[in-house]
Amino acid sequence: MNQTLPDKNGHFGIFGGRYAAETLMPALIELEKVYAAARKDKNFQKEFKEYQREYSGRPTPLYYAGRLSDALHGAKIYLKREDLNHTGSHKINNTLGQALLARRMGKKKVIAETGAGQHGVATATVAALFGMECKIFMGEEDIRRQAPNVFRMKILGAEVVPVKSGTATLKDAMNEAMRYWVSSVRDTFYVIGTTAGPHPYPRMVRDFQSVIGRETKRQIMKREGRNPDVLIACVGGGSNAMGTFYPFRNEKNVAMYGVEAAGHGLQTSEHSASINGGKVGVLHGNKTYLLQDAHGQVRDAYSIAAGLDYPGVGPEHAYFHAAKKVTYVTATDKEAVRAFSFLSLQEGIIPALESAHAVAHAMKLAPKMAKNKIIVVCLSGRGDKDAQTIIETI
Amino acid sequence: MNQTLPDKNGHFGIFGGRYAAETLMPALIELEKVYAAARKDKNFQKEFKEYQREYSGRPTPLYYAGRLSDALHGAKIYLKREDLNHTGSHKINNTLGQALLARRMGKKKVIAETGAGQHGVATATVAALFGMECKIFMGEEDIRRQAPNVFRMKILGAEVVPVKSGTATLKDAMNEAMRYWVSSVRDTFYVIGTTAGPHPYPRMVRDFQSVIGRETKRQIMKREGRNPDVLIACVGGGSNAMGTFYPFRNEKNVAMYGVEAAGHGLQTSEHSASINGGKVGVLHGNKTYLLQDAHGQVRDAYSIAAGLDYPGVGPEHAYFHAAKKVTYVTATDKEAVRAFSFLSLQEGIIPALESAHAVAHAMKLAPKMAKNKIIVVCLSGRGDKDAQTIIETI
Amino acid sequence: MNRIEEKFAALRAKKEKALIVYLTAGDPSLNVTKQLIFALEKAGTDIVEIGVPFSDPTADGPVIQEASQRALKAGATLEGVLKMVSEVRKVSEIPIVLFGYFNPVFAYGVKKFALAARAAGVDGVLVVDLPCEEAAELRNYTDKMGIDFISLIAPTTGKERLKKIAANATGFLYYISITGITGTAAPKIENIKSEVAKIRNITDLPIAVGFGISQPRQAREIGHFADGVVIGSAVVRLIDENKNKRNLLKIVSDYISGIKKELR
Amino acid sequence: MNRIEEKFAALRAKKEKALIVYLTAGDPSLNVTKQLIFALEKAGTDIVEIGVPFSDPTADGPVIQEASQRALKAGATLEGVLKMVSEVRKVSEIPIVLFGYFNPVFAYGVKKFALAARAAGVDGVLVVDLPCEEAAELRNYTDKMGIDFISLIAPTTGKERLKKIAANATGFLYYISITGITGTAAPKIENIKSEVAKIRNITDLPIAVGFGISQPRQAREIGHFADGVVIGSAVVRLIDENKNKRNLLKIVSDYISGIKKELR
Ligand SMILES: Cc1ncc(COP(=O)(O)O)c(C=O)c1O
Ligand SMILES: Cc1ncc(COP(=O)(O)O)c(C=O)c1O
Repeated sequence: MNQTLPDKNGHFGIFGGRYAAETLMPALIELEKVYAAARKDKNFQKEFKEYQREYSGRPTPLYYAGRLSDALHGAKIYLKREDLNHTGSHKINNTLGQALLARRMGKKKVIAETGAGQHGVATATVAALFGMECKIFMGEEDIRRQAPNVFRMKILGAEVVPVKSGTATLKDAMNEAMRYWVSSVRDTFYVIGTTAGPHPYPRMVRDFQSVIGRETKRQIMKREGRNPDVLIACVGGGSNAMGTFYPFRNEKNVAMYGVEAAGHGLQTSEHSASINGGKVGVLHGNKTYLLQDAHGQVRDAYSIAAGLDYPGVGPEHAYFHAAKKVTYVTATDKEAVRAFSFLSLQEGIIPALESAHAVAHAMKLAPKMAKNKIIVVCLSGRGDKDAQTIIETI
Repeated sequence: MNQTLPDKNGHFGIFGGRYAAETLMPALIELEKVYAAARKDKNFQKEFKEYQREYSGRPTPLYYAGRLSDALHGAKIYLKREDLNHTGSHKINNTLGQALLARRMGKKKVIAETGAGQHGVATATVAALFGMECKIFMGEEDIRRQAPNVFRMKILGAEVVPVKSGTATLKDAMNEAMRYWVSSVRDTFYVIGTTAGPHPYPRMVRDFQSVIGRETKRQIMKREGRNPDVLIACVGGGSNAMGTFYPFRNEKNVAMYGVEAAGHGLQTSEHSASINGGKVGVLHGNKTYLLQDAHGQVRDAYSIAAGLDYPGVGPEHAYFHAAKKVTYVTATDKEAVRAFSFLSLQEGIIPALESAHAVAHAMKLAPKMAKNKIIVVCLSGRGDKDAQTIIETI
Repeated sequence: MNRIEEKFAALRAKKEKALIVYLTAGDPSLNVTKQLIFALEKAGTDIVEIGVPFSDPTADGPVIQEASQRALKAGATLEGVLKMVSEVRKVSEIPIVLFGYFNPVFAYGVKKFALAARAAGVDGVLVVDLPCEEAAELRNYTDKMGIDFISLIAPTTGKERLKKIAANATGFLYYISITGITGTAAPKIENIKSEVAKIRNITDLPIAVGFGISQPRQAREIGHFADGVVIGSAVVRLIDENKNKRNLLKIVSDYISGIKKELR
Repeated sequence: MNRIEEKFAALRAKKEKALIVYLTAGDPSLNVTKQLIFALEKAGTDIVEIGVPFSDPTADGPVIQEASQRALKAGATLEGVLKMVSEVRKVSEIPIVLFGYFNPVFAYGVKKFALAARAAGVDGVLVVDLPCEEAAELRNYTDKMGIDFISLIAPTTGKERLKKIAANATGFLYYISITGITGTAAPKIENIKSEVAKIRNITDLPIAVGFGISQPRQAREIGHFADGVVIGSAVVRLIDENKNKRNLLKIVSDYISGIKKELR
């Protein structure tokens, strides 16, 4: 596998790139330069690591889920506990990195889009931490559905900007954030929440999230003396999955599964499975798999997990799919809800509904594997935010 | 200071003891014995540590709150990040320990009382983890106020038993749990949530929570090469405070502050300051400071922080107070709310309203201290659960 | 010889078993409680247990919990209860045991309590949350005043512990017939019988059995092997249900005499 | 020489400045759009920009966003837009630029698009999210078809970048007069003037200025130094507000001729 992807224009094979308005291009190019310098800057890396350790609580544990494994009568299942991060998901890995970059660039204002509110909270958090002004764009429909996260953002001093356009969910919030950024690009840093957006975001977010996979590698080696046989992560935009997979990309014999949200089923129009149910297209600055109609109009995504409810997917995932490096599968709402309950009851760990999609796939694979095989599931976040939804569902 | 407290009957000076119904006494004595053996058992300790590390995410960071410290123009403030524990507070330190003991005793059922729901969630969590049946007693009024935690407990498979008696809050939930325990003591383990209850609970909970102070000691030594000048923790029943203070009890020059909830003010009857506003008495199995009327009837406690809303306090705190080892101060609702917001805005860390009481005291002390002085605040939990309350308040 | 000892001696002579009746003092009022005591005595009650209401009665079931709440609302205090006892004592020699939780006594002051209880004519105390390990705190004063310290034995109490409790007990031993709180479950007679036999083996004190007894038949069966039975929640409930009736005293008396009949 | 080049040459000869008008195709219907184009031409429009509606127009303000939504709801597709253009082309030689986002073109197929656009009579394309770095993907086909690739210059575009863009530009350069999205802010004439001068220094291509221009006075002032002005949101809003009126075409024509007057 080519180690030097993306290329200098941000392409992963035919995917990725920088399909952005001219007004933004200079900012994207500057960001790319600043980031390239920061990446090589020991002080930047050191400070980043310190915040990860002392603020966010890294390393997160790699927990052997004994009762879950026993109940499934198959492979050993380990959970990479991103739910234990400050703010409750892997999102902070990325927002910390981007906020440090923003500070380095002298930006005093940050903006972000959010769906479930996890990335919004993670951004509002680092904005408070570094004393930056913060605006979070969020669909009106999501504001209604995810009130607790809205409260958290406000408490953290962020302004939550309701987005009424389109279907008033994540895609529209991202549209609106980009529009706002076009108007404010001189003094504002846009903190994108996943491995999507125009170059250099997919690469930057991948790098910031790769701490998940690097730690996993070290931890499983210490614990089991070898690599896992299987890695599983849910794929919304793809940041937790990319963070998990990337450090293993050149390992042989590690099967990697990205789990997309099949919502009410791939055969319906209500899902978020961009790779399994979409076609290649261009949205939000990059070329990737998209849910779209025959005319290139982007379709609304649907998933019970608000954080997976996005019609695109990070371009590097599109590339991994094309290169058959990662297998992209799906889990329905129903399967995710079942996995949510099952993990809660077996291990006392309430997963985010997003992460429950990954658990659901582990529940399919584990019983077919021998007991000495090892599965690592990225538990991207905690499910407190979803408790109400689940109680209403079951 | 006497190292061997409590004495064999669980007394800390005149405090503590085992004021329990005869039906429970044999179980308490057995528990004491089993615990004494477990304490010395390397395997028990090893397993406990493993769960702390791999399940709960310990050690929790000791985070230097730079912006908070700067804003207060005084001492350096460090936060001991118990909010990063699995389930969101220090409560799990204790429930893990007790659940391991329950397993050792062959008990398949656990019960617990809860007010805010944090201890209930932490108990339901370990019950799921070890495959035990779980009943959580919770006042009807609290069930209404703390719906999200009720959902979490149910998702974890626990039965939440509504308590209608008395004022339908924490005190009554504990009464009801004790009643249920009287009827089920042969096969049921009662997981008490704080350093209260009859001996051996106060001691056991202290030991399980002391990991907070032990880690703090090691971490501050590594970071600053010396002990902190000041330790601050909020005091409900007193478990996070005891866990923080205990390992420092024999250190010279470490001033320790336990912060009680003054609610609407000590001069009103609406507070939870058992030490600062109560008298010695006997409740829930131990002798300690209690909010009570002239006739020994226990008064209702009040605090905006549901987890501090308890009319008693752990007996060892009563002892530390009498021995002038720890200074017990108070913070009002208003001060706690201000600290809640201030920390959120300065550091991007939303504290539990309980923990905000400790932060409030740090805000009073820090400005009066020199810049080279060190304060450690125990941030006992995260404030997600309180976001709604605060948004309604401010 | 105090009134409790005398009572058991007299009953033994008559081959009768003791009927011990519990009332929550002050429910519905201390005055009615006093009337009830007189009526109970007439109906054949041998010993009366007067419950001192407490805000947090953790060993009691709903019936007595609610009675305590009502009594507290109606203004009952330990001081008031002692005063009421002293009024009873002016006209009656029925043995009186104060039953309750430690905190009201502690708040009153243990020494002051012992003196006042003796002066009022209290014969014994039963403090639910004062097991033998903690009892000295009160007994240091009450023992000296000749007030019996009634000890509880539970189904969970093991042999060694039983010995220890019995060795220090005075008045009578109170065997808790269920693993549970007051007034919630029906006791199993066979189990109680064998437990009482075990206790009998190691003590000469009278043994009373209580918790969950409400029917004449239960009283009769327990009376076959124990020295007394305690009726609690059943009476408290009866009082509550009929407190507004003019013939409250008669209703309670009829019920009690019906029980007592089985113990003769 | 294609229609755009010809148009600018003719205008230059007349010492006039170009009036470029943007319409969202299909709002309220493709048929009305066609009528509007004819009316616009009569009213003095020199070049028409036909917006191909897209579900996610991230560079557009509310007016054009909503117009796109309405057009999509009314069934507009790229295919339909091309058909409409070919119908216009049957009777008119007005230069036509397709304005839009890349995904509908990509979904249609870039090669197929280039052929169809040429066949329909499209003169230029302006793809908002196809900066010079990504442009080859489309230009590999459209350039060969003689379709101009209209490039945008933003206030944020630096000098080096400007040179690069200008070097590859065809048709005309489109200077974005505000740091923002369409139709949201009033441009500052002084700033635009100096920026246009900078662009003029490095290219001979005509320079049009757009985004946020709605008033005749603005058009006149910009016309003093630029080669054309683009009116977008203002017309789209006017159409929406009057779409149910019988004299829609007249209202729009009156507005447009009022602007054009300032550019002569
Ligand atoms: C817990 C959690 N997991 C996963 C996701 C999906 O994002 P990504 O695919 O970028 O990891 C989200 C998004 O909000 C999330 O909150
Ligand atoms: C976060 C938090 N802190 C503190 C407390 C108070 O308990 P303790 O005094 O035992 O630490 C609670 C109780 O629920 C709590 O949830």
